[in-house]
Amino acid sequence: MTLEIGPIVGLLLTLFIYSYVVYKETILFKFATFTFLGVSIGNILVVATKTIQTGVLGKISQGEYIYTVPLILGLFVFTRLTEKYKDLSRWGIAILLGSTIGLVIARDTHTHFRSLSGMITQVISANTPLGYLNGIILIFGAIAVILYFQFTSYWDKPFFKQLRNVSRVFLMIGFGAQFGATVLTRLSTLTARILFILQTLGIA
Amino acid sequence: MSGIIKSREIVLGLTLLCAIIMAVNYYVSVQVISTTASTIVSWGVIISAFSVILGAIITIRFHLGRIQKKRGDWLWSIWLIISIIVVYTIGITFTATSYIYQWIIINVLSGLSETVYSLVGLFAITAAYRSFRIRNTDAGILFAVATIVIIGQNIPIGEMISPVIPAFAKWILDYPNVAANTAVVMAELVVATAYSIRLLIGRERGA
Amino acid sequence: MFKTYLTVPLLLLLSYIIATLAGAELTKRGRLKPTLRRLPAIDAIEEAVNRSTEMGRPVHYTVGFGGGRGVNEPGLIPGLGILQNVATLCARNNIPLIHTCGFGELMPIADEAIREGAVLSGNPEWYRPEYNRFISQEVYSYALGVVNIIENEKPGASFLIGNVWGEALIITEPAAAQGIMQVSGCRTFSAMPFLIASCDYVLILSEMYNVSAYYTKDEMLVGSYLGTDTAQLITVILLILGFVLALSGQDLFKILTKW
Amino acid sequence: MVKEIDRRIIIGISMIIIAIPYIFPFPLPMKIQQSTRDAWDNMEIVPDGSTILFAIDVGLSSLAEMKGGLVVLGKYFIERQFKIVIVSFYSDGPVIFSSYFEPILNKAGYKLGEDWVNLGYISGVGVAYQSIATDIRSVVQTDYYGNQIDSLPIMKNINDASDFPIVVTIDAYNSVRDFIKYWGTPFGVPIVGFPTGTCYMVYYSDYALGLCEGLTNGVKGIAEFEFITNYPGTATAGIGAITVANLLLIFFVLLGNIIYFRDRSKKVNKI
Repeated sequence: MTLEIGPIVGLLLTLFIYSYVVYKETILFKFATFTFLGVSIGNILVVATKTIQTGVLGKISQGEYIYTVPLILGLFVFTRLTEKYKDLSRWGIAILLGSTIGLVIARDTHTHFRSLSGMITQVISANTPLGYLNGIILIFGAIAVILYFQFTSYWDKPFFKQLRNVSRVFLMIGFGAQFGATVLTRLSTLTARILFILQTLGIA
Repeated sequence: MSGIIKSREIVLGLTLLCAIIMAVNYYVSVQVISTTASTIVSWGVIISAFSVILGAIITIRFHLGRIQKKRGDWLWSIWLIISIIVVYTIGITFTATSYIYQWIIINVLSGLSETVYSLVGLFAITAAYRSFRIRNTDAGILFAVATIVIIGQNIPIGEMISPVIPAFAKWILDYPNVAANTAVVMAELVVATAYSIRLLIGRERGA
Repeated sequence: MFKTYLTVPLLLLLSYIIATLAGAELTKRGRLKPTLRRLPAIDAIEEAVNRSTEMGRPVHYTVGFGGGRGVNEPGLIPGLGILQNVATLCARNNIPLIHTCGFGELMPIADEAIREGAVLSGNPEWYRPEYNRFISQEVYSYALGVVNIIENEKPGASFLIGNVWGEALIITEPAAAQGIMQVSGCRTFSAMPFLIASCDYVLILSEMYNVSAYYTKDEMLVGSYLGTDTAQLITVILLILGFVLALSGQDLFKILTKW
Repeated sequence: MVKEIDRRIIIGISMIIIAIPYIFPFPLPMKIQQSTRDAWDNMEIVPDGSTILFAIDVGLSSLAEMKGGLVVLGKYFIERQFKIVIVSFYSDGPVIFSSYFEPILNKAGYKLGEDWVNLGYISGVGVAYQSIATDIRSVVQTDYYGNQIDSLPIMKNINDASDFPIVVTIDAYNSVRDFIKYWGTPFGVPIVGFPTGTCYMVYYSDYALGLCEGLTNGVKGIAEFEFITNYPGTATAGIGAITVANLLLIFFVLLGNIIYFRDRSKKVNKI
């Protein structure tokens, strides 16, 4: 029984959403979007509750009392909802933000170093004239694009202004490739949905 | 008491301390530091779970306010609150792995999010006709490259016409595209580092 | 103990940090006097607002949804900075501004930015709370809500600057089809091509910071950007050195790792 | 100005055209791209029966594109008898796992605790990647179903990144790049990513510069992977429609611009 209802519910909701295309914000569209928002918030809450149950309460009940500290800091996050004590929420956020920044800046420079190294390897491993040309394009393009993002005019020589035209070409090539890739993603979600409609109706 | 609560220095100091411990831990291998670092990390995981809940509560509070003042789409807000409560109750009482919860996820949540997402696909097609204009050289290069990448890499049409097209698309991806992409990441990294530093010394407007 | 293979990455990081701090400090003390580059987009923003004034239509501004990551996202801050300036321009020309919000947390912060912009223009009476509108907490219903506003209220100019992901296309498409002048910008590489394809002026990635800082004229901020520029030059020099050595068959980065 | 064709007409026509290949399928050639080949090669060199990390970092909204990838990876892992440690850094992960991936494992007779374990969702983005890389037990002590992980045989000798010969991630957010930062760069663990098309291009430079070992290009890459592993599925079936949709988009861009430039040149002539 439920097996048959499922896809039909899905199909109806799909058509409700697509009703936007036919006539803007209909009642059906609003019903579907608010249901969507409600169910997704409900789901997020279920997942987060589970994380806290197993990650904190479970550990404290096993005698690892050190975890009361993050529990309290976590509860402090909710003081954001009050006017008087909202600054307390910053304590927990400070740990989260600080550790993220610390993790990111150390790792990012190392990864950045590895990609610099990867670019040079491309030049070294070249053994044909075309390979060298490709290497030059790679290095020169990267330099041009990095210099595109100069904020102040302190180092900004007239030569850089000329270079920026070249940088834009490289940037546009990058964006063009990204455009092609993003379109693939967008269209594949669309085709999958059309397939779903066809399958539920029993055509494909 | 309220002095301690509001003290910006304590918060900044805590942020800076955590940042330094995490960064130093990456460069050295000392037992004490790595234990401290992994404790901080596990605390961070817990605190972030609470902030996820905070986000949900802020939304719920907003809609409750609308219901109270009967403003805007307040009837829809009631529906929203009802659906949150229903899903949450089912998820907690029957657990997230139960059949009924899975049914809701597969047929309602998954179906709706795929559909809403696929609207962007529809908009991409209308936008292609109505608003993607080759106004200048920049847009011209962008569309030329996009066409080559689509035909050469994303769909098998390119190789049906000539094997040169996929090879050319791959060359574009491998050299000019990688140059631009990597350089952007590097430039962004430097900007982000500066931003983090300003945040750590308390000179950036943050929320 | 210290992981020796990380010496150079560490030095690289330290050089970035020192460059930022030194740039900020020296500018504050007045030793260096850097100025920010004036990008064509700054003129474009003014032109868009002026054109809207001539047509007697409101200006629309939104900072995007950005995956719903809330107000702590770095991309949002320059977006709000530019919002404040657009509010100043609107208040000066006395035309309405519509700011659309994707999540509740943003409302008070955006409100403050608009109000401050009005004060800076010398026309604080211009401010109205209804200029700031909440749309929806879900990304695509937010985007479609913005589309409705663009199609029904027909603004003379539309800005999408801030933290933009997949919603970029939906928001810019109807405005472009109606011929509304658009200026946009974001930090997301994958949203950029759609902005370039359908907007009149685009702030490419970090250029957004440049424009935002241009308006604030905070010495310390400008100084730290001088540090950023210097740090970019360090990367460029490393690449050039590596390339020159590579031509003679040596791998600079291998040498540095062993060092 | 472009003569306004109603959005509804454009969309209606497009949907009908896209539906055609599903109703009347036609064959298309399949050429394997180098990045997909690399992804496969890197998984092939892992010995049969190894314990691997599989990260499910797609949201429900991207599932339409990535569902095929989940299925084919499941079948491939079973063929190679890999023991699978599943983790999610995105909140939809556990739900997707139990709805779409677990049935495949159950069907093949994989046993919870012996052949696979689901560590569930770990919040905190970068912090979470780091915690799993250095000490799994500091953040996870029970699996998604509440079993103590120390009681599960599969987790016996597993506690950090160096215990895994490979990481496979199916990804719609930033997972591949985060794995590079927190796993690849410090620990040298090979990373194979199955990202969406959008993310593929973002990570392509990392792949080209050797920071990650293999990548597939969205649904096209999954179709290629289905072809290599010989498990044709939804991605292969969808290629026809995707080809048509992409061509349609290019056609509309060209048409729109031709009309635009024609109208503009007419205006110029009048002046």
